[in-house]
Amino acid sequence: MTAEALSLIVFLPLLAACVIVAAPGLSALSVRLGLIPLPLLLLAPTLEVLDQGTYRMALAGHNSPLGIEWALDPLSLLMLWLNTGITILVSLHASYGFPPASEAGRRFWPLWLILFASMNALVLSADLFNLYVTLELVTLAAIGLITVEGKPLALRAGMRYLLLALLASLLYLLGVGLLYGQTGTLDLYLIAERIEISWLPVTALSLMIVGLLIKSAIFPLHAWLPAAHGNAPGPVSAILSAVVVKVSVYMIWRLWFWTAADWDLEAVALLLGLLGGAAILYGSLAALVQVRLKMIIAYSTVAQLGYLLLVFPLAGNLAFKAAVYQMLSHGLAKAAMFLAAANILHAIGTDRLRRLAGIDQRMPLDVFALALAGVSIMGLPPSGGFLAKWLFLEAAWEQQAWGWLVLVAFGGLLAAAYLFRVLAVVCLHPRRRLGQRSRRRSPTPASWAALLLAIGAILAGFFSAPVLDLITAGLPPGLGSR
Amino acid sequence: MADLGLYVFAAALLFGIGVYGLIVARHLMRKLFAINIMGNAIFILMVTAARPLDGAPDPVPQALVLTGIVIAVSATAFALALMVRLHRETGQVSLSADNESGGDDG
Amino acid sequence: MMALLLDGLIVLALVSLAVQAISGRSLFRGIIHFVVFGLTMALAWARIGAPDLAMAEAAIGAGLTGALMMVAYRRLVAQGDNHSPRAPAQKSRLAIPIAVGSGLLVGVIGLGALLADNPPGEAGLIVLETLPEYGLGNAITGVLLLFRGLDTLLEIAVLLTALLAARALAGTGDSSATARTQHPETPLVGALLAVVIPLTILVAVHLLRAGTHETGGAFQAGAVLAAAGVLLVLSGRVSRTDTAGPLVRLGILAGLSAFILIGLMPLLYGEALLTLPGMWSIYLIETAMMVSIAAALILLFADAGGLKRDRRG
Amino acid sequence: MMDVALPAVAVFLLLNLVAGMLRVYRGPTLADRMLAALLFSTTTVAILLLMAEWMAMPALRHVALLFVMLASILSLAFVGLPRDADEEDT
Repeated sequence: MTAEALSLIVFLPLLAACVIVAAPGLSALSVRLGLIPLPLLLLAPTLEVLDQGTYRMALAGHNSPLGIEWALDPLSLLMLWLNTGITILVSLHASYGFPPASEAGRRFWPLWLILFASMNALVLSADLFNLYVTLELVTLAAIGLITVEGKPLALRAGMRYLLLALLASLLYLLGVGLLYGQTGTLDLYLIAERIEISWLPVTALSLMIVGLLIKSAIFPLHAWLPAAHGNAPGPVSAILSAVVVKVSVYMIWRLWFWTAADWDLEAVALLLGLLGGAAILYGSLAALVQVRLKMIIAYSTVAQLGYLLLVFPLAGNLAFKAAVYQMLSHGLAKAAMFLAAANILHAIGTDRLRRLAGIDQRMPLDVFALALAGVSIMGLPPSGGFLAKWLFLEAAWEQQAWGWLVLVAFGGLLAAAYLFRVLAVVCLHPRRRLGQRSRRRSPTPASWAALLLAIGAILAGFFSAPVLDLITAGLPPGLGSR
Repeated sequence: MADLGLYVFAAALLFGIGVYGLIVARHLMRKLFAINIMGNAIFILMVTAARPLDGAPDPVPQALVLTGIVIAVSATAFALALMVRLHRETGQVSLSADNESGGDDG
Repeated sequence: MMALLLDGLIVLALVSLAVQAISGRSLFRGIIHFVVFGLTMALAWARIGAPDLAMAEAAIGAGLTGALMMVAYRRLVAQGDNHSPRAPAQKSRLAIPIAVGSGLLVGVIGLGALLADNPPGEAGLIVLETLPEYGLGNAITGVLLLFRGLDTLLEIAVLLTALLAARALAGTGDSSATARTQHPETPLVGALLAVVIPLTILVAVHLLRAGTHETGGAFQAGAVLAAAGVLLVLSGRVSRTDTAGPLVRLGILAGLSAFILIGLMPLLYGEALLTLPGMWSIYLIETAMMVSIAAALILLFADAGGLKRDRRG
Repeated sequence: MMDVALPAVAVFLLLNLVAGMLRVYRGPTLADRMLAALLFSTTTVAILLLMAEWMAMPALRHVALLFVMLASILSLAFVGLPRDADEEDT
């Protein structure tokens, strides 16, 4: 069952994309067929993981020194759910901006489905080179979606993203080649067993991590992100911030905590943590001075991604749980924010902050979604973001790492500052007139998609126990005891 | 088979040239030359990093490089299309212009 | 001694061509240098002992990338890009130190890996050991289709994605892209085509067939086929349309969908995903991939949604 | 004997290639460059065939075959290029 389900999770969206290209008349149907069955398909793997812990399948019947294996453990299962859940809700929104039967929709949906499938394939893969191929597919599909409307700002942002992404892939690829030369395999778990630590594998690992840091836009390699995420079409911004940048962080975690589990690299861990800290500070401060709503949200992503790196210096049970939880709750909240911003942009015609005064009366659902998601980003109780940050604080407290503790707390304050700035403008200016700009209305389901995601981010604070249990079950080797 | 050390040397030089080009070149097409040249350098290293089998290079890295070449041409083709469109919209073939956060219609 | 001289010359050519491509004055020359760089790179692969890579590099890395670059250059010129031939270089004092540093780093890593006393790659040994069981002679085709099929499948998806993304770019916006130059019928071109096109198809099929037991394979064959298509487009025998006809759509999708469907089949009778059920499936997938690669590359070259035969042809 | 003669001829052909490169570099007209580029592919085919013999690697003959096919196509692609863009640099 599990093998069939996992195969379809990757191939069904790909086939749906093929059908749209082959028979545009069937596009509405195939979009549905490529997305809606996915949560059902995920049930079998979920039961398998709850029951057995880890599930591995050798593709084409060739296992690991040579063949490609898929490995499903609790962490990859959570990533699959994150990707599926957010993609489906964002798709609901996108089906209004890009109706499947329209000309724009026929350009949009194949790329969207390929992006979805490739992220599923990436999360499952346990093979370093296969990860490279999936990551390229993710990147190309993502950039294709950024530029799909052909707006000059998006084109330029996409071009910059593409050049940096190509550079990043090359660094990663060089590392893969070196590790193959050292170990004669590409399986990331097998490499962990075989490798003897010396300067060469450490260099290979560093190259791969630098490449992935570029792809996940970690400060100071973040330069491409705000423009790309801030200028892409709304649903695309949502998926980029919520999932696409996360999958490369996921790859860093895999490499660090599994492949390089036994290596003693404290200095590098500290460096990565410092980069994360710098990202939190820089991203938040930059978000404070932006004039456009989508750019604020994009810089907020730069900041929130920083938390995901704190897991390296704080390495331990609690910090890992915190980081995974941050990944999930930030995904939900950020997708909600971008969708709400897209609705506002659609209705008002601009997302310049000073022209958004008083829209809470006209677009209550969207503003509510924005506020709810903001609660989670700021880390206020009872949201999922609160829980993640609380776990970080607890981890720092336990290790008496006061610097990190202050940083996490201060990051929350900064997030509150830039988000309250938005909410203040939106809600507290009853006297400004809206004038002639109130032309269009977003369709209600598009607002509901944003609201559902935001509610999800809040609910993540209440129903955390099963997810945390799952993360605990899937802790990397060596971290469980600490 | 040839002296692989010489080709490793070539790869190092090519990578350096590519990095230089990527930083210095303005025109996007030249940046693409640079990235492709760097890619070739890395492909050479991938093949030379594995011990040869039976006097020929290990087939696995060769297959990986073959995949890498096809991916490189796909990415290059898309980048070229993007460059042409960017030029049509803005009249520019470089990324040096700023004000990315501006623009009313986002 | 002579061998060393030969290798030295190849390396020298590679390096000087790379420098020329990046820093030469005119962009057009840069493209020529880049193409010749790719051809020289093919010689290098031949010397390293990787004929499959030599072929792929010549066909895809140099030939088709070069053709794509030239046609992009032509579009830039048609759109009135007049500063490109002399685009000034950005001034950066850090460029040379960074370039030298990264070159050194790569050199040290490469030499370290070359001199490291590793055991031969276990994956490679398994390939050579198990390959005869499948009746395949070419280890690389074996790795690409039998042992690591998912890589190849996703790689076709990458090509398709690049095509779709590029098409989305061309599809929006104004109609200037549809304006085409006229192709006056010239006697020489017609005669050349009459010889070259059948030959190319013959060579492509030969390379495809050869891929199972010696050098060759779907990618190389697809590139040759694409070259024939490029020729037809250039000579105006085939003209571009905005939307693809059913045949072209089938061509684009054949590789990916055939691979996925055949790859899913084993699940029906309880075998592992992507287990290929026999030689027939290898031939089928390779043929479909060849067609898809050719179709995608031709459409990318022509910047077209579809193709149709011109009445004159 | 053949072990020296074949690479020697290959080296000679490579030197030819370098001379051709100079022509690509100096032009002055598009046609000169195009002819030089054509010379490349012809010479490369010869080198590959020599290598196939000398390195005992018959697969390289396939590569040479592919080169021949591509040469004709590249030359046509050159012909299709616009004239106004590049002729001013001599």
